Amino acid sequence: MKYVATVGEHELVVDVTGTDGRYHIALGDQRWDVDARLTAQGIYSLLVDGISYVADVVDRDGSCLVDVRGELYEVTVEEHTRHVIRTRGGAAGAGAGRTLRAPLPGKISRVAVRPGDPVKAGDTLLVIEAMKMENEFKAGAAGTVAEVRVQPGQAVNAGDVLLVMG
Amino acid sequence: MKYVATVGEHELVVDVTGTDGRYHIALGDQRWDVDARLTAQGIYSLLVDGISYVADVVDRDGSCLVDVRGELYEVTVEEHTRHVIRTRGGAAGAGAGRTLRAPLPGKISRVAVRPGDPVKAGDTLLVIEAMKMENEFKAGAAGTVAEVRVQPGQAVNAGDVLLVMG
Amino acid sequence: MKLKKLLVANRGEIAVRVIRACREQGIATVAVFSEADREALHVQMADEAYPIGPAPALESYLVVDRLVEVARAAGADAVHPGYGFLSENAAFAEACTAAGLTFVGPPAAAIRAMGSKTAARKIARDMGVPMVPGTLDAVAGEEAARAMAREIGYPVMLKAAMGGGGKGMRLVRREADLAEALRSAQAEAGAAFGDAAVYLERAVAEPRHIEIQVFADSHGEVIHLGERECSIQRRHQKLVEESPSSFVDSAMRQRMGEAACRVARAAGYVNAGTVEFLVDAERNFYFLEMNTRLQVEHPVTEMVTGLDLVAEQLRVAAGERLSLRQADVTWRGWAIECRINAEDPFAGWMPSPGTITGLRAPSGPWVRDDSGAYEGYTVPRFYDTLISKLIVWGPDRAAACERMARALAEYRIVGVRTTIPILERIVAHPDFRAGRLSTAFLERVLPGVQPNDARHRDLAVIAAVLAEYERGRRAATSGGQHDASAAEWPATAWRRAGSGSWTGR
Amino acid sequence: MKLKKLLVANRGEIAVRVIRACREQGIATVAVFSEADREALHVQMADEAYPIGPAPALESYLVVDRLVEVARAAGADAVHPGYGFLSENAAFAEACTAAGLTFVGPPAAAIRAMGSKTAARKIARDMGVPMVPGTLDAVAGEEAARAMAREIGYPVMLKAAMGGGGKGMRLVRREADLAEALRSAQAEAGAAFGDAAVYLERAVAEPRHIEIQVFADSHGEVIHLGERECSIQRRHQKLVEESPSSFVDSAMRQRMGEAACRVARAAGYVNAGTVEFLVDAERNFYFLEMNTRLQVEHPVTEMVTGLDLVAEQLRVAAGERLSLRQADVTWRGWAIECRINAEDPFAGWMPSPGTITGLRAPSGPWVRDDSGAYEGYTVPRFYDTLISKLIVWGPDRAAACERMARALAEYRIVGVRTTIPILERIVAHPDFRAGRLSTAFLERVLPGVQPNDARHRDLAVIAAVLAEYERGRRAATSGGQHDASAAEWPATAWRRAGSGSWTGR
Repeated sequence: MKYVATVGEHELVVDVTGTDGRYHIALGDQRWDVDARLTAQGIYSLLVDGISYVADVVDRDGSCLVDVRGELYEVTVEEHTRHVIRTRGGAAGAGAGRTLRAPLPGKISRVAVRPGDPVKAGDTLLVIEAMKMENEFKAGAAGTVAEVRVQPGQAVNAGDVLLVMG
Repeated sequence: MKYVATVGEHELVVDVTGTDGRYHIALGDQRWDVDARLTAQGIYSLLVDGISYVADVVDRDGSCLVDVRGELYEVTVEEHTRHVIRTRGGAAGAGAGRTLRAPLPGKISRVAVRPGDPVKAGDTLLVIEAMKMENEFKAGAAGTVAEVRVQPGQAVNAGDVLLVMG
Repeated sequence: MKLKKLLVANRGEIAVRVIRACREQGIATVAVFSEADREALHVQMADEAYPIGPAPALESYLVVDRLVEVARAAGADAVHPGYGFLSENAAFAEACTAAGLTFVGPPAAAIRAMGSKTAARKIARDMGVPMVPGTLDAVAGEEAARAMAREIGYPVMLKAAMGGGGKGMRLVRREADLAEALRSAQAEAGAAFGDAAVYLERAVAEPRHIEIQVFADSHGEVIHLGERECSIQRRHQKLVEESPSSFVDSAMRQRMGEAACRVARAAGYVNAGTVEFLVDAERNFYFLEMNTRLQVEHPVTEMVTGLDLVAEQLRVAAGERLSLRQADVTWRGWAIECRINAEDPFAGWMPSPGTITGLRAPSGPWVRDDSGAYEGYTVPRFYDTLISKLIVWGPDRAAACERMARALAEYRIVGVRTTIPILERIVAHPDFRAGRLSTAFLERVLPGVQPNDARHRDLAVIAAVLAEYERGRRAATSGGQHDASAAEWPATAWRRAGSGSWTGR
Repeated sequence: MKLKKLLVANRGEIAVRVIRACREQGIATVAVFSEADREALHVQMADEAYPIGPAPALESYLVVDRLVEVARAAGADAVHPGYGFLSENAAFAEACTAAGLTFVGPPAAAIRAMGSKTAARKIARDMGVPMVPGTLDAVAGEEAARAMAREIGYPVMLKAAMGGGGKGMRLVRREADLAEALRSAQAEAGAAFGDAAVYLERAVAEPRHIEIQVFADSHGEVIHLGERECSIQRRHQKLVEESPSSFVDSAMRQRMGEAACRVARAAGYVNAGTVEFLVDAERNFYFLEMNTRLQVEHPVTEMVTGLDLVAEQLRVAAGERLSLRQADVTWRGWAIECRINAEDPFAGWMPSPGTITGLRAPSGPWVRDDSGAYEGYTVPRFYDTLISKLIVWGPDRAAACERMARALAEYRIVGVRTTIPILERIVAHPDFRAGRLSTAFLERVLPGVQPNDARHRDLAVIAAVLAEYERGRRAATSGGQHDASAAEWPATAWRRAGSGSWTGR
């Protein structure tokens, strides 16, 4: 079975065969024999050439988060053929523009910008109050505010679009 | 919903209504309001008139084993109508005779009796070696050995019939 | 009189901690819970548990009358406030006393005296305890603040007059930032303490935060149990604490301890309290504030002194004398505590509420986990993010550091982001190992910290791909449809759906 | 020379314990596992892990050559044997040394000298250490045994000459039982140690079992770390241990300690060892045997002395001097250990292997859980039943007892039967609280012990009925079919089916 895994900027083609906890893996030009067991929900034990790893793997909106030996990796795995089809269109693969979504549920405690405002990197856009802390959101890059979809006092859920940059 | 619960020699009729973790229970002539949650596999949190109990409930061949505040109860629960049908036959409800079954997997290390042997309560019948300990099985009451289905050195699985008393 | 039944007016790990102490003292326990906490660990561990309202603390854990009413109805004779919530609320202490309930904490008067940081600073000054220069009263407004800041000189620190736990606290480096900082500090203070008053003091450069644990009984005896080093902070909230402090020698310990006891005596203090100091590079210490409650980080003091502080609180509240005098206090070895919070240290400490689908806590020699969580527990989004406190003891600091590194590596919390990865990096940092600590440590270290250094990238990819591979195989065998959650985490999916109750509501 | 990489020739909680110590010492670890242990905790915690054969220990954990070969191939420079298995096998120690591997334990000669209980008794006699009257050599046969027993007088004790851990041990009250007891003792000894030889000694009436922890370095220094009280036993296997013993005062501790050190010196002993004594009602102590390895119950000594025995073993094995002298040994407070075994105490201690579907270990102040299990772990039926050791510390015995009671009540292990309920009853028993202990304690107490006293019967019924009720409701909503395991414990069912691997094989 062939997959495309994306981690950071790296896109890797991975080929997997095997069963019953024992697998043969081709990653780029490397070959691995892996003894892998799911010992508990999301907690995997892997033996690779005798080296013992425990990896936590959690699904997280589409991609998955892997914790191995205290290192965190965000990995997106896609079936190879599906990947090819999706990316043939090229632009289709691009992101949905610079929208700021609520990363967690909370209450908008302050909105610092209005539509049309020019902002530079580091400017405060808005503040969400959640779990008794004020979480400030700053602009990652310069630009202009296109839309503001929330107002102070409003409750938001994770994933809600808060504002859109031009 | 009506059930018959058997614990030790006691047979209790229990009537349950309710949903979403909140239940009304009629047990004999008592009435209970119970807030019950499954907080983890087999670990239940129950609030009864403000008293907080944690009960572990495990299925164990038919009946279930309940551990509450360090006390262990073996409870058999049966749907009321089913119970009525089953017990109307009377004898049908009786056990399958006095057969000694292996309670765990192991190796027969010694058989102390032969078919036809008379035994009195406390006599050693046979010994199973499991988990590095010799586990001796003694007769619970006087009787005669009808069949011996195993021999020394033989491996047995949990539930295997070892011998039958007349 | 001996306490018979105690209501714990709190939640989370500290409620569990108090319940454990009560059980060991033979005192029955009454838990309270908001609608968000029915399945919380403290509810399961207490002898009794009663609902006190909706999820928001303002409608449950902070409603004085309801708590007193529940305590009365349950036949409790004492109340332990834990930390946070109403623990430093004089009115609550008075309400308990008025209802005939023993409040496990200082007298209301002492809470009031120290509750206002500005009033506390006056007491400290009168006791001849050194202080950081700043306003003795809350700042009137933007103008006054600007003027005062100019007089003191930047950088300055804004602090909530009724504050604690770093809430409503802001470091201001230049005048341009003052207005904005004042506004947000006041907003946070108002939200957290129902009082927006903030005061202003000179910010000490790269200070250490070192506090003294004091204990007083109702018979006039006041002792100290040595210091705790709490310099590793983020957003003015402590993250790593230890006792003793490698910065404090026995002479300095004695001076700080005596100063702390003077403040406690002046405040007519009884029960456990903590006097916080700032310490500058020249080992000068300045009075910061007194916390009139049990500290989050009390366990490190317990591990080195061998004294159970909560048990001692219960004895003292029952009118007994302190179980030891100053001369009897001995210290053995070194203890470190790390706070495990449901936050994403690589995303600006963003809170990360949610269900803990996998949990393996470390254990073994001299490892202690004071936790409010269990596998399957859902961290609610309504309260602070503390999941657990990991405490280790060792014969010396080096051994304690090695043990903490080992324990952090063992700790597995799956389903929510936690501070564990950043704690591992802190404990491994040469400056930390060398004891070169300051409240600026984290700001200095953080920028260089990455979620990973790509060392195990291939393995991470393999794990992720194998998970997908097996998911597909199972989906295929189970009738073609490709449902990750159903195929892979049935129990979780189900638990999430049913939010822990038995039916999918 | 400092150890760099160590192979742990063991499994379960002790393998985990050694791995933790190595990690804290900066020593890399190599685990080994049988086919039954691929998913064991020690495999997951080690840096490296290699298979060594089929499930039966005789084909894996007891195969000397394979272990040495794996250690060599992995580039290890040391081997820790743990307890049990090859820990007291002189040939294994020699094989390690011959392969250039540091054996973390005594020299082969010392193991041999003490390995034969009969030889050990001769040494003790020569050192003028009191002994229980009995045979100095193994009994030749049934006739010889009968004659010797008559001479000594009943009741007599049969013990495996190469024994340990109570295996091959039988108490014989009257001559009629001697033949049968001898046969089964020899059978058990043969199976457990590959040597059926047993010897015979006078059975002391209601004795206490008290042992002394000794530690010797390769520079001739020998010290003792005080006693452990191990009188609570079932089938001659320890169940509850504590340190210190309420039966031993400092004078007696010194006498026993010196006797133990004499035996150790006479045996040319190095590293950690334990000298076991029987103590009668008049406080006379008799040499029983010396265990030339780390004891299961070593943690209680660690908690009161503050010394990490495994870390000390590693240092001593590396040729370092003991980190402290006799005069430096101090004891603080009281420690108790309870052994959590997968056994049914209400069914003749029947082993209860299987999958642990739910696990919540206790924690909090001064509670230590040395475990080899995790939620979802399957206890194999091939090895001993020890799941975990629960250790608590308190300032005095009463506090330690209260803490242990609290910790046991918190401990939840669902899916297999355990010794927890019986341990709760032991710790609550007035004789235990009063320190009235003897190896006969359990036999005296057990008959009266019931799985329950019906106090919570109604609640148990309600819980069971509600489980069935919800099972039915879910079955109804999920398409009528009534499948308990699928409806209620999907993850377990799946895990069981897949025995932990990703696919149902």
